Amino acid sequence: MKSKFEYNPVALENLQIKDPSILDRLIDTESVRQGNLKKERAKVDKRMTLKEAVAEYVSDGDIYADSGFSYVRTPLQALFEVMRQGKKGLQGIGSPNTNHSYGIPYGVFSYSHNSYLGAEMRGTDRSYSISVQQKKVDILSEWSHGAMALGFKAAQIGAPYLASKSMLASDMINHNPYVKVVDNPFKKDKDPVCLVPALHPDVVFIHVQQADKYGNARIYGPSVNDIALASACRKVIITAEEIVPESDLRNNTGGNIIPFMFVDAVVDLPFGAAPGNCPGHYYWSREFWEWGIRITLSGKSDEARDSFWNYWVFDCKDQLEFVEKLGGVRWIEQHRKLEKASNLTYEDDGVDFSYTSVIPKWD
Amino acid sequence: MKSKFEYNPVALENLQIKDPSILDRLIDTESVRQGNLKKERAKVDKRMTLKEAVAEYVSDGDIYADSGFSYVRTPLQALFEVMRQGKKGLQGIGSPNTNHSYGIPYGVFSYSHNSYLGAEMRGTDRSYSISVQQKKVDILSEWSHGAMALGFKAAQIGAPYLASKSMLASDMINHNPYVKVVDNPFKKDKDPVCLVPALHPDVVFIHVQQADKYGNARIYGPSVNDIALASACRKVIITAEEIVPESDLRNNTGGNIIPFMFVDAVVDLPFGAAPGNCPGHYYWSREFWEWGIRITLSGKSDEARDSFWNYWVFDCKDQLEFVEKLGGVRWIEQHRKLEKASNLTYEDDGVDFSYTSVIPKWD
Amino acid sequence: MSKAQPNPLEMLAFVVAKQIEDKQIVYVGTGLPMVGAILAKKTHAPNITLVYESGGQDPIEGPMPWSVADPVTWRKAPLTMEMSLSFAQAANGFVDVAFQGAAQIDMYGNLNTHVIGDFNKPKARLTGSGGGNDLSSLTENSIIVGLQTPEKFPAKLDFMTSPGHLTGGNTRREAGLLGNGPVAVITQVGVYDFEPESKRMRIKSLHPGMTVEIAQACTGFELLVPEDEIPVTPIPTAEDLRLLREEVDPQKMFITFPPQ
Amino acid sequence: MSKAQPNPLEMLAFVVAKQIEDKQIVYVGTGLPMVGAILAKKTHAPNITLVYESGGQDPIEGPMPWSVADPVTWRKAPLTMEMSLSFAQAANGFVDVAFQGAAQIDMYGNLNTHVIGDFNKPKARLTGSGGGNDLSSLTENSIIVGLQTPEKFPAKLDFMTSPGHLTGGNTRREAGLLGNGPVAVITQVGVYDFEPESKRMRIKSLHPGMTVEIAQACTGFELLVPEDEIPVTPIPTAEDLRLLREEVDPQKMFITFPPQ
Repeated sequence: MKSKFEYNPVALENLQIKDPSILDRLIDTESVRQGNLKKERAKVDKRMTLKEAVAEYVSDGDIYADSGFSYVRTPLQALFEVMRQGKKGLQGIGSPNTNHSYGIPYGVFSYSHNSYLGAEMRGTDRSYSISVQQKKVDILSEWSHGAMALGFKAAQIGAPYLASKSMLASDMINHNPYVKVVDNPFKKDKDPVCLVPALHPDVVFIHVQQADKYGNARIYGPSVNDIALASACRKVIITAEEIVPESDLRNNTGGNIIPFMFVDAVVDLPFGAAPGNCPGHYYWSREFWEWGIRITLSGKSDEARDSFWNYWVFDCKDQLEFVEKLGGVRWIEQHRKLEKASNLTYEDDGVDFSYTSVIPKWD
Repeated sequence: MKSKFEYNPVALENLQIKDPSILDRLIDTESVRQGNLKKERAKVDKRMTLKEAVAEYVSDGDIYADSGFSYVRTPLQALFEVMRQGKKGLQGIGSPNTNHSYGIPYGVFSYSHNSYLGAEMRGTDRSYSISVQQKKVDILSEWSHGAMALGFKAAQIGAPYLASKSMLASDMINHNPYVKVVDNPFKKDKDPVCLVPALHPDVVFIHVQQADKYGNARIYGPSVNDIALASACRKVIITAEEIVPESDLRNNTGGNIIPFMFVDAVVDLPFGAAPGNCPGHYYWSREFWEWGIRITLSGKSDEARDSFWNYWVFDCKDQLEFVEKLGGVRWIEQHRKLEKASNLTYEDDGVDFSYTSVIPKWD
Repeated sequence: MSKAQPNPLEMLAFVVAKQIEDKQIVYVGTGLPMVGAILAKKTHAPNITLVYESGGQDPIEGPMPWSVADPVTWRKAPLTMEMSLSFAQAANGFVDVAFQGAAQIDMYGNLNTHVIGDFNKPKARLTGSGGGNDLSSLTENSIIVGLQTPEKFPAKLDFMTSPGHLTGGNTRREAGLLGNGPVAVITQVGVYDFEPESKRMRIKSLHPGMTVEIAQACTGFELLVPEDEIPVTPIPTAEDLRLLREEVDPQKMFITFPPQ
Repeated sequence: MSKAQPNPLEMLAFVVAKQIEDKQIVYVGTGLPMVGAILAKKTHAPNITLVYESGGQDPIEGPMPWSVADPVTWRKAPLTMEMSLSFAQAANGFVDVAFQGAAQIDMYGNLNTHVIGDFNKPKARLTGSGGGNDLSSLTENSIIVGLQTPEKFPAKLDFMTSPGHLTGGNTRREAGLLGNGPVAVITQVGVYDFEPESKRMRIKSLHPGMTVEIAQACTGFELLVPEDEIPVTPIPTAEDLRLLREEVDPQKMFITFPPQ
């Protein structure tokens, strides 16, 4: 296949990419513009169910962007629905793109634009490592968080590309077909810079605290790359903790960062970030993550992993059933308190961050 | 003088710039980084009077950035103090840079990085036109709003330069020594782009609704280029409608956009945007602007212009005396109402936008 | 209802309104384009979204503003964007049409808002680009609005601020610019489009009482004239005029003729 | 007060704290650097400002977080920046020091967080860069923290994720990178700096009971040894230990040894 863009041939070789046309869509700015021009213009009610949104907007092979950060305001329930619907061959991208690894054993994700895939203080993701060894996932490009963030930002600000001081002299330069090291043409002295093109994933789910039915959306807490992604991606689906009237966004503008015209669909999805954290609403479920990381990232047992994902995802109807499994009403009440103690207050209010074990274990 | 950067020689000739080293500081990113590394790091009380801030932070010949937009949240009282202190030979920059023209007849501004200098629906600035004809102001570069905004944005995001689709094929390309038209190296097909370097003015005053004494600052309403400028400029002075405790910014994060570490000085300056608009606080003074534009931009009479600026600026002690001249308490009350009618509500509340004439006239 | 005829500025505002299709995202400045856009919204195009250089998205209409950053351009808007993002909105395909004015317009729809005469010895120095160049360079379609005289429609611009069709043919695309460029020019005389191959300005309709001769007499270059009969531009109904005068611009800031 | 000795992780946290000077802006991740930075703030460096990859600016300390975006990293922060701006903060000179960990560290302070073995046939695939490369490339000074073994301090990295001094001399500056690169390496054995000309790793101090021989035995390349007597790294006071155990990390998330 003929590719439309100039890729670094050394990186193509290092990454063993035979058909570089698979890389094109991520930087095909012109096609994104053409798509955006055809998006619904009027303010119409864009609400649909999560099932409908995933069925309609996620296609096999899509470049799927992670949003939020690890377990903070990340649209985990949308990802779980993508896994339930058995989407195949997605390219994962995001800074970090931690959560993509869950889907790799099931063929949901087959490619990675890698910036960071791991569990931070809880270590590396052994399951991902095994998937790489077994070629269940092909790495299409290696990124630093900063360079990838600038690629999304370039897309947002309408810049075809920009120069960065990240990535220079690292081995990522030869494991990323997209970026180019050139001399800064503004300077008389030699000054290498790394050119980063505007990056355009196909689809992103963004979980927000509030949105109206047209797609105007508000985020509280770190927005990470999500303002840029809402503009950079071809298909944008908002999952919202709460749907509020448009007048609420008109009257309270703090944190409003996504305009309705960028948005293809709006999903009324309370607990859409569970078992992660949704700032202002609920704390992350430590018990789930302790066990999830032990079972799913350890790479120790495929059976335990499958049993875990069957229980929490494949056999789970929706996010409300998921929350029931976490502990239901009791979980909700406790995690509202913990969120407040971790974030909304800083006085010592005597909240206990330890947890009572309620969920099944696999070891 | 030897210049540090590569400038477009055609533009230098078209603009009759003999000594291009005057252009260097605007794009000398490395010197900005070095300066930032030496800025006060600790949270210290940075409050000082406007007189002190202008005396300490505005040097003759500085590149002075306009902020806000025309008459909206623009630090006009800071500009007036700059004029009062008789600063000389400043380079004006900003999108728009409308307000720089007031100082040109007095030698305050001698150079323009021009993006827009005029009165929008009230027409062109004849006074500026005469200053250009009489070579009282030299144009150092011509910009579109979008390209200049991207130059500030590049500085903010730490990109040495970026590519844009603005300015291409226009005569500005040959009247701007900084920008470069090159072929997009990512594309196999020919695709010209305009490279815009990170832009770093020397000094900017930013008028905000609230700030704490350390410089953490909140803006309500359009931020225009000010978030980028707070990061791009060497010296950043916040003039604030209100100084609030740090805890207010910690507890109410909506609109908080400037971190204290960027800020050199904080000025407690109620009515610092008068006679312009300060969203949430006061409407612009239509009477002042109608007459100001008639007298100062018409170019008809130097005497009338001088008399106008003597009355409003040179003979005016501070912004509170200025507001007294506008009508004092009565002006304040009326302009709080008008602000609310224009912005904070949209029901018809019967507010009358016409005004009673109270200020002296010069024709 | 009143049988009053439109004055030339009311006619301009009305023709502007008619260029806007329902559901479009319209990038407006202050002045007549804003008057026309709000009229469109109150008549045949209720689902348009107005966006402004202030970054205001879909504000609730209010009194006519002097400045594009006036509170009215972001009145109760769910959000306002930074300036760089407001132009990126055009670059990224989220604007359908933008309106432009200029001191000089040439036969390819290129615009001058910089200078009359020589750049270094100007007869008059004008504003510079502002957002004009960006909207001309980035927006899918742009529409030029202004009063038509031979001086304002010269054979050659004194300075090219904002690109239209450059020198015609494919030159705009070859220069790397986005979008279709200008698709219409609206004046007190008529409405013009650009002939698809040469991209030269062509009469599309003439306002009542206007002729090809008058149009040409108001123009410093040769206008293309279509072979078919030239339609007469529809004029506003009495209700359109009532809306304009009583609801859209009741203070008559932009529709008083001659302008104040 | 307790006479308890520090365990190796407590010692690491304490040495991290001592590397921080008052009034600095410190870019921290989770784990030991955060523990050390908060200890510094509670002792000799009360006026430092902590910033995080979440974009959190100067949050109020709370329980130790698992993730750099955890609520604690922006708890009651006056503002949080987008990710691109958080790294720009380093590029633009608003960060004095950043802390880094790695799976492999070479003699020039270059880091590997990508892969053990061959990239395409890895013995172990690791996380990738995350923000590591950015902080190494952009920050004025970086400090490397980790446990020291010959495997973790190899002669040659399997992959170079984050640049230190490259191949020494002026190579870092010639590559276009910003800042001074790594200025210190802190391990359970000692503290290292980089010799100014060659930019090779050099022993600066050794923790109590450690020797040059032990240090070299824990290292896969030749360590430079200063000519003068090598100082013993100061150890935490009882009060430092009390603060660490009772106030900074009372849940002992990062200072339990061996790690859980």
